[in-house]
Amino acid sequence: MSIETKEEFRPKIVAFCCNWCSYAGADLAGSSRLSYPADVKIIRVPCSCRVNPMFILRAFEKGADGVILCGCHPGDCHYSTGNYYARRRMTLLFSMLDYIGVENGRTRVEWVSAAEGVKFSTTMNEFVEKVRSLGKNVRLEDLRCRN
Amino acid sequence: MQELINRAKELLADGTVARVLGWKAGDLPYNPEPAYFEKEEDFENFVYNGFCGANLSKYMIEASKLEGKTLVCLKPCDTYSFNQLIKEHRVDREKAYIIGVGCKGKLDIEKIKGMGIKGIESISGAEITDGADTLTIQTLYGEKTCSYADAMLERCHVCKGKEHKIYDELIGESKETKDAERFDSVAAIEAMSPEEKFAFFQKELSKCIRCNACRNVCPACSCRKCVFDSNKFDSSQKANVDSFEEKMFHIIRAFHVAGRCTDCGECSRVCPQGIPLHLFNRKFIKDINEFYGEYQAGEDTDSRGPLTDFTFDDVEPGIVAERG
Amino acid sequence: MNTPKKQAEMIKEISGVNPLKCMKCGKCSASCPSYNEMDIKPHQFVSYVQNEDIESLVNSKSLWKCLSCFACVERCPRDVKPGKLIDAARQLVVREKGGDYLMADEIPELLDPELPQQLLVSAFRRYRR
Amino acid sequence: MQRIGVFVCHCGSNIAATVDVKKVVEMAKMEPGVVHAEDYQYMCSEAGQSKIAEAIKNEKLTGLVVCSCSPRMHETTFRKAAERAGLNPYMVEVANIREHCSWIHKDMEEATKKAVILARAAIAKVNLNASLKPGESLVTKRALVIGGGIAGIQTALDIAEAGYEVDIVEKTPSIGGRMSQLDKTFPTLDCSACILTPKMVEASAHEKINIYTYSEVEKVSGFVGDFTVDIRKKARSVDMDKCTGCGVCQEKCPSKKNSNEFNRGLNTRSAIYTPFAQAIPNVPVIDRENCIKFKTGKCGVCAKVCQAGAIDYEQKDEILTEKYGAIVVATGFDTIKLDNYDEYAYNQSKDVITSLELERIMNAAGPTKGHLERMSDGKAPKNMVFIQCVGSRCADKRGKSYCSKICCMYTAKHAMLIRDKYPDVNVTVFYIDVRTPGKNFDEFYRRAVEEYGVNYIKGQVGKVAPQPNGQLLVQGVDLIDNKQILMEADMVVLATAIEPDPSVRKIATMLTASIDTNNFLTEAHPKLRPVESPTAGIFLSGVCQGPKDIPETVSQAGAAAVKAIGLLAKDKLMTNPCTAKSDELLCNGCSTCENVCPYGAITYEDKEVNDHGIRETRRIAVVNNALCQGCGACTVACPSGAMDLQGFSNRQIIAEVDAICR
Repeated sequence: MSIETKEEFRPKIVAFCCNWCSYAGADLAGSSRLSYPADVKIIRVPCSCRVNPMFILRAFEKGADGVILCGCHPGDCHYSTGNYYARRRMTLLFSMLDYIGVENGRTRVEWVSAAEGVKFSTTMNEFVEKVRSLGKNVRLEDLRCRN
Repeated sequence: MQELINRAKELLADGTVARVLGWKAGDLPYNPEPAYFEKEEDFENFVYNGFCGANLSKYMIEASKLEGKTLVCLKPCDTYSFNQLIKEHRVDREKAYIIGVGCKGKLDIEKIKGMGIKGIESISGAEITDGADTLTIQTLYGEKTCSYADAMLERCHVCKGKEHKIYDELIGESKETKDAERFDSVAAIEAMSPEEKFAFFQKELSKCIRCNACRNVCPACSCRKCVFDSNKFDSSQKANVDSFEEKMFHIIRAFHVAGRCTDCGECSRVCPQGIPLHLFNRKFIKDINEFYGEYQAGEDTDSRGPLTDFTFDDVEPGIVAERG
Repeated sequence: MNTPKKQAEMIKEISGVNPLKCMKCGKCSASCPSYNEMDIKPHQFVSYVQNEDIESLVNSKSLWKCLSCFACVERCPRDVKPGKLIDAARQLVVREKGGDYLMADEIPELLDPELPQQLLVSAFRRYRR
Repeated sequence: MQRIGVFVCHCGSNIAATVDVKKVVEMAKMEPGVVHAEDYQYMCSEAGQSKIAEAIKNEKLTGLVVCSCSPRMHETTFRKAAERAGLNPYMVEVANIREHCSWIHKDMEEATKKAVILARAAIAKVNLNASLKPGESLVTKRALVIGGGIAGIQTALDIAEAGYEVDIVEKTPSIGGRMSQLDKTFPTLDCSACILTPKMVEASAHEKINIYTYSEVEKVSGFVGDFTVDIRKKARSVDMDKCTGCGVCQEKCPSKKNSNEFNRGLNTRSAIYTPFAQAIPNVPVIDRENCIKFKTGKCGVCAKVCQAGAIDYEQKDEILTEKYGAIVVATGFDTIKLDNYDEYAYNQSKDVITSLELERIMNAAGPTKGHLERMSDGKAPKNMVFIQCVGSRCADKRGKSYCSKICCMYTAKHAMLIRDKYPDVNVTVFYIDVRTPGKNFDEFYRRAVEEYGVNYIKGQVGKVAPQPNGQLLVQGVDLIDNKQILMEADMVVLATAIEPDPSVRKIATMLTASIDTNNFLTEAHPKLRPVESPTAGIFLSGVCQGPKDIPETVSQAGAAAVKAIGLLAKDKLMTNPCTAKSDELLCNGCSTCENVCPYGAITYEDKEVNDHGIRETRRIAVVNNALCQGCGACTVACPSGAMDLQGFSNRQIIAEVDAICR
């Protein structure tokens, strides 16, 4: 192994997963042994609509390189309508982040059902790959605490 | 203006209203400020001219708690804010007597100063009864003139129209001022590369001194306690301590008013640092219109806001990346 | 030629086929119009690639008997597409030998005016570089 | 400051093989608030739980973090253990270091690092946890069963036998479902109607069972123990109370050329009809699309001939609103559409049929009165070919990825019955695998081969081509002999894949019950809770959950009934205390939260508050804890942050974010 690969950039990624579908999908990925990079850390929330844009900005501020939100497929929300609100909120938030010049590859929403362990794992692999290619998040980070 | 004053006095006298909410002259010819008028003699200072940009809707939140009705003077664009506040149960329609005042476009003193006009002693041509064509300015260095339109606030160039959305009676004439497209400035930024966008907002926002003027003037930012002042999010802060916080503050502020912001433009008007804050709100409005259909906050008092509504086939957040 | 392993990898790469998806139902062989002329049958292509016996595959009659009609590709329930495997094996041969199975001059003699257009197209697909 | 205990589970080697649990313990001890940390083989075991209890007592713990498997697995276990030891159960958080860590990462160093971070996030959260107390809600002692097939009937009977009221809602004019369309059942070959009809009668006669046929569920609101359901009773155009079921109307009806759904469209029926002779209720419906009276306004023959005066053209759809404590879904299946399978010529030849169509042909009440004959010319077939796995086990878009499970057995049944009744008919079965797990199943299949001489060929059919002489040319392969086979057949029977009845999607959405990519309802746990939906109070019965045969369906129906009974037997339910709560000093009273609440749990009150000395009456949001399900939509809609979610508060989630990004 060369030195370069040792110092390979490992992004910090926060994944918000709804308790009913996506968290269970992540569990299924686990019990099916479908690996994805350890860079992804999951936070359990009851529903995708619980995710406040503040949480996402906070994650970036504290040094996250990517944030992904996973919820039930539209129409399958455990609370009937939560993910529809989340969908609008995240569309607008992501559009705003894009507008102020934050690479849109750092944010993603994916609908993952409890049965989609495979999708969970491929989504995470893709997302980590994308964020890795974008490199460290320097635009939204609180640099003061880093250096 | 005299018509307005006379009518206000009349309504005060007959007890219809307990006070009048309008503008009084400031210490300079171009800085009138919102004020209550309760007695006949108070009206000596009453003004309504091209510099009365202040949106009085927000003052009605507190006025709604007072005894009796308050007469409030609302410009056409202010009525949108008032409607939105009714929708959010923040103002009491029964406690307000609304006089819809005419508007010929409001002036931006920074623009006048920007033309190199300094040492201003008085300004004429800004009265509501004037034609709003030319301003004549007496300065220490002699008389100067400029076109009214050139001195107008940005928001008046993209005016939503001179129709009052809610009122009890109308006084004064209006004049259409719209001569630009509302979303052009947003589209211009959208067309930039990510680096340019970032540089643009970095430059603008680093001017922010967190004076909170934008928040205090905004009719949608009417929370009893702002999240940035409470401990609910571990986000309370009084000043910027790092380069990110001003962005966080302005993004969250814009998000909190998204779907509720009427685009009244007060935030940009009051910013002492001249940051074009309306660019945030208007971006959300543009996206909302594009994604979920045309929506104008404050158009009515009962429709569902775009963020408290949905359709089964809304666009996916991935649209942001697809759009490129 | 390369090692059998590399050859098999190459076939998988050219064809884009994952032979592990095969459930051995035989629908490819059931659909094949040239079945009787083949020594290695369409459903066997998959196991030959899996067993990395590309040598036999490239030396088989089947390589040139496949009409590239892609009925097997169309009907395969598992998305394995044996026709693509044989197509890839042919590519391998054509690339390797540097010579074509038929010379362009020979073709007109072999042409039958009754032949359907599609066959001609698939013939070109197979016999031309 | 909390006094937190951290417990790291080895889960045998499931966790310990890839995560250095000692290291996690060591790192956890350095986190703020942590006063105790230890690891153990199996935290969920009796011994593990008593370790937790001891630590709570000895160390006076106020909060717990268990680093183990998914909280979906054992959160309840650990919360109960904490409660027994005198700690509020909501002071427990689980860090998922198995499913989200040890099972997916191979590198020990990396996995350990991640486990430490996950533990840290959970510790940060527990530092902000507060004791919560569940509320109570009442249970409506009545169950709803959606679907009146064998699954629904059995579930309803079992629930009713336990003494609870049950309503069955069936969308077709009669209960009975797919089983009523079958001729014989495997592996015993008893007649389907003979065993089903008594059950149908029993259900309809049961005093606790109320059947709504020709009805659909329109709207569902509420939650476990207290669902409110709108049922649309479609206009039957026949008065159920007056009709005597004499059948004269059907005989006299002049509109007779309507596709007979019950016989899978193989023959026709009148516009006023009962789907089959044993229908329950034995009351016909008027198919308004095909009724001449409804189309042209003229006719009215049925009304004229009806002695009971039961025909009512003016009848309207009726909406009933009922309350239920539990809902069982038993919506069953249909066969897939074969439009994308041109190679089998299903749409080109009447003699290529699905197995369910063959059931009707074989049935004495079917379109051919039980005679095996070709639908094209009525001739008796000499050669029959059965093709297995049509649309099952497909990786492409044309079919389904799963095995439909019942086809191998019913094909053996069909082959056997045909060979038994018509010994001169040659029967060939093309198969990929013959799957016969089940009691007496393989024996049954072997009998078809050994005693009845059915010709099983391992291989598939590539093409079925209708010939000008009316024959079907079947091109298949025999993989054992390595031969391509060309044979002529008189009839081809396709073992068509089954799929959940399309109505299930809408129902699942109404119930907020999750469904998988194939539209099967998801179970709460694939092994341990197979008849419950993850949505509380919703139970699954029959094929809506996954392919299964009749005995399995009946067992599952019973299991679903027991689960429903278990719920109905309770007087009260504990409600989830993780509900939204509004801070009255921060609330603007703006109604934004009310607009996004799917449960109508938020109302507004004028309330006197004391805001740092200022006393005033304010319009304030109030959350009804019995209605709130804790989704959190309101918390984000609230601009001032007044609305927060207990157990998942803003500060807790932010603490987790911070811990992860640290």
